[in-house]
Amino acid sequence: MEVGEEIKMPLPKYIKKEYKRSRTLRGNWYLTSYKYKFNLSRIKPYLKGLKEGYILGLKCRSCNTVSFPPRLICGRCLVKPDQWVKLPETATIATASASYAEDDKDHERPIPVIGVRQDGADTVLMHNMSENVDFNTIYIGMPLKAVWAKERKGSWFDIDHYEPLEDPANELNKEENKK
Amino acid sequence: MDKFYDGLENKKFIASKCSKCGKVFLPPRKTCGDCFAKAAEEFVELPETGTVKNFTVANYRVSERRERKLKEPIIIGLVQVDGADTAMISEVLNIKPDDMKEGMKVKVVWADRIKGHPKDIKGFEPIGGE
Amino acid sequence: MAKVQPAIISSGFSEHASKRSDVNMAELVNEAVENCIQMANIDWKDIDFVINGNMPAFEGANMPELWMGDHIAAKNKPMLRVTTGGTTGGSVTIAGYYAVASGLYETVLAIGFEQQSCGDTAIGLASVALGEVTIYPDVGYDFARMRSNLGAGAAIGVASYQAMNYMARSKATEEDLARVVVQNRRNAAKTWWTHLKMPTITIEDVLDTPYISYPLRFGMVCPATDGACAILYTTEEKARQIADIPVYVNGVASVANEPAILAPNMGGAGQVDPCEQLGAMKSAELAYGQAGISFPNKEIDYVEVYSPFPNQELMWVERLGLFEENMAPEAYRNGITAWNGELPVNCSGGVNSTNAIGASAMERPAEAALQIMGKASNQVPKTVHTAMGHGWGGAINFITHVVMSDEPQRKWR
Amino acid sequence: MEKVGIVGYYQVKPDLDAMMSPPEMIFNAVRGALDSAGLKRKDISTVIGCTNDYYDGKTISNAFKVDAGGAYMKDESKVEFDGAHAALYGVFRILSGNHKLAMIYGYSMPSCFNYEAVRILELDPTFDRTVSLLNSYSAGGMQMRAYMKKFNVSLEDIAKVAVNSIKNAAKNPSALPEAQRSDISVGDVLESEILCSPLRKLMYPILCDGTAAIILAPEKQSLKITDNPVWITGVGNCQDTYYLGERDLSISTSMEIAANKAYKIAGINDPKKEIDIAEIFGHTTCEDLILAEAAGLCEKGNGTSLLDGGPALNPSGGTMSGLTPCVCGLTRIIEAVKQLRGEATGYQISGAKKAVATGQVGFCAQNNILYVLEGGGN
Repeated sequence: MEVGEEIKMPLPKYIKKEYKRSRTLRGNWYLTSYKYKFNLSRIKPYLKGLKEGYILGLKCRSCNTVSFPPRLICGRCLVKPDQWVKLPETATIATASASYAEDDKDHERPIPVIGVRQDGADTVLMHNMSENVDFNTIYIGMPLKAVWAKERKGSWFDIDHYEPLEDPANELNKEENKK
Repeated sequence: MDKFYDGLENKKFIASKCSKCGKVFLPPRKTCGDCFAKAAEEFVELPETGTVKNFTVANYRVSERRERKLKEPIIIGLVQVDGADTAMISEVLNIKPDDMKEGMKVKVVWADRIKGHPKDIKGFEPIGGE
Repeated sequence: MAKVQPAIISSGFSEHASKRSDVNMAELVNEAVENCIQMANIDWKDIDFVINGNMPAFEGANMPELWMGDHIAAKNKPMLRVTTGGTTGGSVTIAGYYAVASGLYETVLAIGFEQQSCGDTAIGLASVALGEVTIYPDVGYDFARMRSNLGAGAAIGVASYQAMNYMARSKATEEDLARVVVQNRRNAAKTWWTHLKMPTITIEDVLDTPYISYPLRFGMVCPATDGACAILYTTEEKARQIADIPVYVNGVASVANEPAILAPNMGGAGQVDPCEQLGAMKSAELAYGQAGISFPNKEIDYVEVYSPFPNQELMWVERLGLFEENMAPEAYRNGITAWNGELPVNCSGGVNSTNAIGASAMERPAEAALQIMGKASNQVPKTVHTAMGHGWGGAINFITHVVMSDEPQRKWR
Repeated sequence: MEKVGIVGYYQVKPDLDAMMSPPEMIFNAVRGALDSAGLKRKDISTVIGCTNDYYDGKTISNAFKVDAGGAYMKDESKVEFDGAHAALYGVFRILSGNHKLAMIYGYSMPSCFNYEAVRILELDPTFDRTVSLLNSYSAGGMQMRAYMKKFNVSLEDIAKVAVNSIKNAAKNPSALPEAQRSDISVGDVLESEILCSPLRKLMYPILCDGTAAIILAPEKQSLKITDNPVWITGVGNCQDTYYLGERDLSISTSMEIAANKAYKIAGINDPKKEIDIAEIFGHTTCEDLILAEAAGLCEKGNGTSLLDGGPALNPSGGTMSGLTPCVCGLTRIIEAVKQLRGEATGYQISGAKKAVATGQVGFCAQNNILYVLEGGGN
């Protein structure tokens, strides 16, 4: 090292700031003391449909938007939709992610969580994928089929999960890739 | 605020003083509302006596979770400690509701276990003989 | 076009850190307010109106400005609280603009703050989604399933869906995301008030950290910060007297879209593709229209976007009309968005380095204003004439947009 | 200030325990307001909501109310004080010239949570909240004692005002049914349960679920929409210090400043003579009086004289007709609008030309807002 050469100190990875800690006082917010209201009678046909094994969406007559699960208010037209339409059991993946949440058992394997768009509907519902599907095979636009729960109770999750269907577009893509 | 809690640990009232208008705040605060000047630079120690500015006899106690009716009503007072310019809220103890009046002289009662917490001030009781 | 032209004359920050345990909420906000008033060189009594906001449920204190009033120069002054979740800061900025533009008040102080170390942010964020948790069992939604569906945490969950869709669309890689993070953290090291300062971080460092929620890694995620920010508005005439370079706010918009991922009463969510962002486009269109900007990619010199997660930064600069669709990753690769680039983005380090939620969306326009004034600590080498500050919040359904310039919008009326 | 017109309004009938989900309630109010003005959703250019995250039990309470509030793809924002404060933001937006039609809605459902307990969260966490002695009842009690002592007002006088309000509420069809008692006497009020001495239960309002919405428009636009708009000619807002120990509880400095500002803008010199209707939002009957006095409607300490003459105090019953946090200020505006438009069937004050409506937030009316409203057409 020569005299007069500038010595460059290595910059730290992370500049940390420290502050004197002062006292803290406890305060609580009890979320559990809240009640949340939801009048189930408004979506009776939908729940009945689930119990009997068919899927109903709610269609707004004014803008033709179909919501599944039903939304009681159409924000685009500011009306209450009232036309129930039957939807097929097939769906597509609109969006997906994997949860690496620190679960007790499944710490290693990511749990796929998908946003399902029921065919014929214009809305997305967060749902589960069938358990034996590898997360890496999931892609956006993947076709799915609803799998019913063993026991249907007329409740939200009578559709237990979704399982992948064979995608005809896949073969086309493969051919394209070969070319 | 730290000094206030430290003071409570030693059973003392530490108040802050506005650097501009000289108002004394108890509990202390960083800024004086009237002059927007720093109020946390000068601290003064205040005596244990004070005056009841205003009070109410409460039949209900409200916590962060719920409200409940009290068996024995409690007296909630706004107590201005001598030397301070602001009153603070506290319980008034050892007195019947009917005997309460504004302008009464009171003295602090410390809690049994001091933790440096606002609850160290158990309340105020009237000075005997008055 | 506003009848009275509002102008920003100064913006102040408090020191930001993960735990400002040395101060309480009021004292923290006071730091920013004092900084702001000092910079503007006016008397606190000249302030006519105070607007503030934060993300309430993260601190466990409802309407804290009621008891903070004395600390923020609001005693015996009109005061308004505006809160819209993540966009709170942006909404407060916009409310400040309107207070001046209405002609009712002259000098307006807008404040955004957050002390997240006071409360459990994860609980706060989860309650965005889980607020209606008690109705879920009624409709057969069991808790185990809910945890796995939303377990990644609401904001991160939403962002990772967005990231998946964006990556599928634009073919961006994880390396592209990491590059954004590196740029932000290095920029943050040069700004005095920021939180995560990492002057020597590299792409490999970021890619080395574990996943939180695919495709987002631990190193890509924004921190939880304590901090406050304040902006001082006044009218055009007054600003000319006070400030050397007043920053005129020419266009504001805060457009709401349908919530993504979740919907009220367990309905289906309206945004099918969370990276489509019609609301952002509409908002940009409105704000640019007000400001008379026809070609944002050419006319805007400096941009601050609200991007807690790197994929969002790439997405927003496209949706806000600054780059062609799917071209942002390449722009980052070529250094266009760097500090000395053609269109510098987030030279303060962005939300990715400092996220004090209630203040974040306000720090964007505040920092952009400082760049125009030439007073920013990480001042870009080129002269900034027109800048933009952006914010998003809610279930990616609120967008705020503030377009500012060093010249007022001409009024030919 | 240019005039801002109120062109439409709607109030959902209050209910102790409404069997509706929050979005549905907001939808009813917003739809009703649009219908009352004969407008469509696409006419709205901006929506200001007033909800509170704590009163709603979840953060970002307006995130899921976009659809119901008619705010889809509109310039949207939320104010977290009172409905009247939200209207102030609406006035800002209209006056700026950027917007032509503003929808303001307020909502909360006290049946879902304990309002008094949640209000504890508004306290200063470094002292008052940990001590947890201060609450709506004790603050009201202390305020009442300060008022009675300073101005030598007897308990009976305040009870008379409470009786007047409750009887007025009985005539108001949009009041809470449980609050409507036309057979009430001063004795009933005095004998009702003591909450915090000297505050009686019948001087404290009943909490109820409700939503309300109003539509604001600039002057030109208003005249196109309706022949009978009500004009906002003045507005003032002010916040007092938080610390009760520093305030003189028997008066309201903040309301005085707010009212003076509003009167100055509206060009009112003698509010006592010029104002016909006073719709005051006070948390207790006593607070109604304090605020009415501070608003210059009568001499200080002489609030009870409003029953005999001068501006009509709370012809709708005021808060005694049911208090909904976040909505009450809007309700006050709506009631004043009804009177000025001559639509208050059953409790109409004849010849009402000018009115004031107030909103507040905080303990002992810390932050006050006052509107001066003037009738348009007839």
